[in-house]
Amino acid sequence: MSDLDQFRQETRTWLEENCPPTMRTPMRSEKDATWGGRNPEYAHPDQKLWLDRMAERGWTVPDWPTQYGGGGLTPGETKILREELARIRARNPLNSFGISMLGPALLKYATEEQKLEHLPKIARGEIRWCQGYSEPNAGSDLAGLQTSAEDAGDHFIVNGQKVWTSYADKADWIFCLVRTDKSSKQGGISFVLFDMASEGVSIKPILLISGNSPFCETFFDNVKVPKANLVGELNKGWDVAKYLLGHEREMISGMGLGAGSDPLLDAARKGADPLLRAQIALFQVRSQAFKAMSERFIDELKAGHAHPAQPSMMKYYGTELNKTRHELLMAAGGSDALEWESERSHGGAAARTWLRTKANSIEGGTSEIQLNIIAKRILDLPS
Amino acid sequence: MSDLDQFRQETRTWLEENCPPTMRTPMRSEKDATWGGRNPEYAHPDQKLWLDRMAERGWTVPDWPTQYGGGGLTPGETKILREELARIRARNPLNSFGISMLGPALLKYATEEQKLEHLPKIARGEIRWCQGYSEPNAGSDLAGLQTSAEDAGDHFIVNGQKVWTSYADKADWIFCLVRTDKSSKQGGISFVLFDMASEGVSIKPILLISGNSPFCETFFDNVKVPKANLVGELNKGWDVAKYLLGHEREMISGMGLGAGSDPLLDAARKGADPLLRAQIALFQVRSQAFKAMSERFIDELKAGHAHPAQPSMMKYYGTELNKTRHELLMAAGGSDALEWESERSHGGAAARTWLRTKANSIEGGTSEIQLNIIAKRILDLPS
Amino acid sequence: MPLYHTDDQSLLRDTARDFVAEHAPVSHLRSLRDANDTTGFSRDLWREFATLGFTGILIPEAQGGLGLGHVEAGIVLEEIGRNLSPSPFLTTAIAAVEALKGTAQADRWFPGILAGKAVAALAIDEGRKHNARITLKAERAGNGYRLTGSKQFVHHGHAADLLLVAAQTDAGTALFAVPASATGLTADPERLADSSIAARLTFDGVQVDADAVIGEGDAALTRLLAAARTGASAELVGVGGATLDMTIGYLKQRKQFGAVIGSFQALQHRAAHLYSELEVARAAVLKAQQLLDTGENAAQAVALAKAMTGLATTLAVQEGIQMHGGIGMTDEYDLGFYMKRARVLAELFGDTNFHADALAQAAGY
Amino acid sequence: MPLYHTDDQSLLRDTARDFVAEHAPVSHLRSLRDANDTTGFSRDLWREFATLGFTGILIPEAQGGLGLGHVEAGIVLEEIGRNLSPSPFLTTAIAAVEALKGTAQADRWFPGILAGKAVAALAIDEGRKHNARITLKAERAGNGYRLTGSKQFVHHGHAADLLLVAAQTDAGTALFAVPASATGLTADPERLADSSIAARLTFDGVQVDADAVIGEGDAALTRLLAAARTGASAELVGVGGATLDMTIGYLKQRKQFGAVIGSFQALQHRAAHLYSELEVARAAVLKAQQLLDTGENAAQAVALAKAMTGLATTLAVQEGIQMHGGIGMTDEYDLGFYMKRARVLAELFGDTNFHADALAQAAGY
Repeated sequence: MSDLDQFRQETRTWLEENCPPTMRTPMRSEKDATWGGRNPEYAHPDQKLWLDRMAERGWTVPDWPTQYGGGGLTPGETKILREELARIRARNPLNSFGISMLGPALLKYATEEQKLEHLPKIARGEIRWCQGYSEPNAGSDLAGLQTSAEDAGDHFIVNGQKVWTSYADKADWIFCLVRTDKSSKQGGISFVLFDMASEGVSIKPILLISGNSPFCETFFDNVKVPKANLVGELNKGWDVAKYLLGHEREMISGMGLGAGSDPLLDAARKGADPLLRAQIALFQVRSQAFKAMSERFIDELKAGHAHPAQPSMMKYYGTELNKTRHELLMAAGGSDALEWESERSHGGAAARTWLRTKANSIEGGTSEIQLNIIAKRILDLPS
Repeated sequence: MSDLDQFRQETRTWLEENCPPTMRTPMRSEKDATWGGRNPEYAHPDQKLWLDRMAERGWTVPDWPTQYGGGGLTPGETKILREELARIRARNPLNSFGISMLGPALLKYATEEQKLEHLPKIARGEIRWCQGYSEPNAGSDLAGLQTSAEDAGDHFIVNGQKVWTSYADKADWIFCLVRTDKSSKQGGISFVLFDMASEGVSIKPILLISGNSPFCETFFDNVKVPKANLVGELNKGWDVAKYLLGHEREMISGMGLGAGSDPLLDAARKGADPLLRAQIALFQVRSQAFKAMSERFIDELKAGHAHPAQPSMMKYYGTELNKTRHELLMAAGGSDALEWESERSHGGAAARTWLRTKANSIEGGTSEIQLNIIAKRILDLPS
Repeated sequence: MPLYHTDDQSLLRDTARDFVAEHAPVSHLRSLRDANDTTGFSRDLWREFATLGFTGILIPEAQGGLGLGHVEAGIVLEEIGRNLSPSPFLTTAIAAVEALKGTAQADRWFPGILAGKAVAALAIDEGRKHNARITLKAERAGNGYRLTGSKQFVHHGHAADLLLVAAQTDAGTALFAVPASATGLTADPERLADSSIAARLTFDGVQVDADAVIGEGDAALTRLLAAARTGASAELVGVGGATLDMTIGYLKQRKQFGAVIGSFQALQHRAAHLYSELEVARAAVLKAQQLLDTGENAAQAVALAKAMTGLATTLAVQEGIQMHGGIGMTDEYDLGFYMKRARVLAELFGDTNFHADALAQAAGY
Repeated sequence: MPLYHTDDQSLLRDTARDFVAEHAPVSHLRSLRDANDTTGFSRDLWREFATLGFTGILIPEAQGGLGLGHVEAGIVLEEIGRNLSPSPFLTTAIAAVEALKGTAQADRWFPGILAGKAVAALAIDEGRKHNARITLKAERAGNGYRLTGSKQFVHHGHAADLLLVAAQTDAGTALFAVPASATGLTADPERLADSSIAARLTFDGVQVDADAVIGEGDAALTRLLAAARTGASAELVGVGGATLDMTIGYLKQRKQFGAVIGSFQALQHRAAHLYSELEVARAAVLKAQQLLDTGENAAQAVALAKAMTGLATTLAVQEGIQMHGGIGMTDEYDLGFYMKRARVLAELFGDTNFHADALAQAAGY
């Protein structure tokens, strides 16, 4: 038996013993997701159990080095672990922007002290992070950002405002782009980390058209940020941000991939009019082909073959697919799917999710921005 | 009985008596079209008969004034004539760029002498015209045109090259944009007419992907053009050209409207797979709605309500529809429609027409140019 | 008849536009929603519609109405669409009036409608998708009928005075005018995504007189649906048009990368394409309205109008949200309301696919 | 297996790319067409394919081939697609070899294929659209069968040595290996839009031995079609990829309005979208090839590959022509050839709609 076969066997056995049966059932709503943090919310106590057991082995972040709380697995082992988790339909033990976005950037750009300080807490779900990029006048155009960080000796004084901060009202720390030099545009931006409990931070959730408030406006009024919390070089935060945006894009593009049983196919099987059936059938061609593309992309990424701008393609295609998927689901659902509050409709789940997906192609860099990037960086078209 | 009712009755009677039965059958190919000119080609002698009878009454151009060879009909009468022609499925007595493009421009910009000289010959199909706009380096961007007309006293000396000249090899005269001032871009262009039999004119048909050659390259080598043939003011040819392009766009957009029995519906009735049927059904929604739009556009045009840039919308939408129509026809035709030379396929009619339609959204101003015009002139979006 | 509005119709449009924009702008819908209003519309506004004569727009002059047609009704509906005004106008003044016209029930209901008091609702759908299958049973009983079955997606069904109910009798389809007060009828109001309220209705042996039948066979239902669908199409044109205007306005004002985003060619081309789709849809709607008014066979033109407006306005709200970016996603901004209303209207009385399929069947494929 | 080419496969791609671009570029197709060649491909080129081992790419090493798989075959096919090289490679070295492999007929035909002499053609379609209905009749007669019926869209059908024929026996579908020399078989060659030649075949009581049956039931035909469809998909990826490259090249060079047109954002976005579709299609094809090679159930991946490449490459040629403007419409320029070939390949062995429908049926709707 090869080492990998043995690893698979051991992993399977361990998961059988340690993944609670409740954590192998589909999530009913967003509330079933585990986000950790200082004030964690668990809809079921097994969520905590499952998180702790996985974190214990470093398997919330299987491919991170063990000294930072990771599992130290090879790419091959990591893939097997993911396959085995998928096999038993295990829920994600920990949803975390720390894992999906900040972690990779810290691994690349942070000092050893910063890594040891932050990564293990991310891995164990002890600190929940949010991202401070967008500002009222800097949406697609991040270079226009104005939140300032003034040098005050051993710390910065941060003033300004962010918008579209995902779950800022639930986050413990923020990774944040601030302007440290007003004379240049992209050159004068730095990447800093700070505690959301710092004096001068205030938060206002934004009510969305879906009726939910996953995003906030976040205000900074003379917030003190130790210089030790600067990641990467001063005025070079743009590099960190770009690197990290690549990871955000990958994550969002994953939404094009329906996991487990597919509600759209279920709807089609229940009977759709012939034109809707045709639309679903053609949608499925793109959707399934994108699944293959995602496999390919991950494989190429691991092998270092992927074009550095390929995440933009994935983000563009995946989010557009997801929007189409929910348009089709609404068409299949008819007037049932239009109910907004009834129990029958699970509080308007279909319609609210449909509306939520409209942001997919806006957040994390709009589709237009991704197309610009593809045109310029992959196709080499001129400005 | 109202005057119009009476006109309808008289028209109906006259058409019954004068439109030969052969001219009420569908055209089998492009060869059945009547173009007139110095060396007219008639696939059937009735074509000439039908042309002469209609020209006699001025009904090849029913709404032109009688002194220029027109019928002098009111808009209401013109509409009735067209309806009665459609009722008996009469063929067009005369296809002519002189009627559809040059005529309206002459009516608006030409001197009385020019009108009396050219319009009656157009109306009677005695002179066949072609259009000299595009040049190798001035496709969408007409302002970049280089064919020069130098002042030589009572005439110009024209030198240069045109491309995409429709049927230049069959035309008797050309209406042509030439540069009369190199110092300004759009300001230095003039609109002139000249005989294609003039010394120094040579023509090379362009073989297209459809296997046909409806377009030519046209070369001018010191061609003498009398100054009396200048239409409109010197250096103001751009105004004439724009006015005329509007008419060209209308004509091309008409292609979105399938006349008579619809081959696409026939194909669908013969049986299409469920997805193709769905595509045809959705196409038909746009296609039929565009029919309504065409009615509306013509009505608004007549009433002077139409936005001056609306022809761009019509051209854009109609040509894109026509391309889609032929994609669907090819899908319906399957491998039968791919045959290129066989008798069974009428010499590859389906495939050749399909390929021909690809030029619809290029000639007469590309779709991109039309969208630019709509965005700027109708939606008032900034440059 | 030329395919544009006459001078009189343009005048009506100006009146309607001013009135609706002043009395029932989007903020009106928003305030009803935020107050968790359970009627779904303002009865005061409905009376004001009556004062202007709008509620009698299709009612013959001899019966006290304006005696106008579907073109004029559509002009009012387009403004309702532009402002997302919650109103029983479509179900009551258009569909119900069209169905009641010339029947014995007209005398009973027209006065209330003319006064802006009576409200009608349309009980047609029985499943999540609109279709031609009617299973609600109307059995002969006493000197009338007993109705048993259920309906859904009935706008104003809980607040209406009159329900127009499609039912199945021994002889085939029939359309019934049922007073909301009838015994055995329960209405279960549900708020929809667009803040409108539609009811699920249960008919538990609802007894009605014989004269409740306002039409037998498909004809009456077809006439009602033609009016309702054409009306919904006009409203969709309003929703789409306002969305386009709002979006173009934003494109001219929002700056990114040092330029107004409306100067970016990719957005310009998409906006121009959207404009084209909406213009084409508008023409299809006017065509259907005119044919209804001249009494010609309008069936295909109506299906076409509903199918095409569904396509065009859906594109409008999708492009509107995307071009606005984040701000369009906020509840505070009005655009989301347009997206929600567009979705409901697109579904109402058959969506694009339903009508495109119907057209295909009518064309013999 | 990771979803990208191994180093060996990349090496093969370089070899194939250089060879095909040098020996069979578009000018090769053009010259065959202009000479009104009646074979449809160059037999010399076919022998050169053999010299490189390409004709034996799927033939097991034990039988003298390279013993490679569909990934490798697809690499060669993509280059054929990029250059529009007329070749019996797909029908012979891929589909026929896959169908003959392991049958008694392999020994008879493989040597000729390895030598670049034998050419095979696939006689499947009976109507204008590819579908699962086979009506060509194979009746028991003597110690074999008698075939009666007709086929169409048979590439190389008039020039082939071997025909693989799908037929209906008493027991169900069967696949026959029929020598082209068989009595009663007539081939009517037709030039298609892309200058390829496909035959209409008539089987007028064609007598074959019992060992002409190379597979009974659907399995053999399914295997042949899976190979053929995956191959056509790979070729489509090549056609689409070359079209994109040509178009991007043109966008960088053509000037209008004082700027390179590739700097216009609307065109950039469309080009970027097209790139995305082609990348996704490429992934779907590689997935199907790998599954065929590992012997897993590839049916859905194959249908997906053919459906997706049909979409992506059709978009590529449409956008390619439009972005080129007039020059793309000229016969002198190569782009039109790509549009024509894309259309033929999209139709071959089932178009996007056919396969999307099949996938829907397989998914239970």
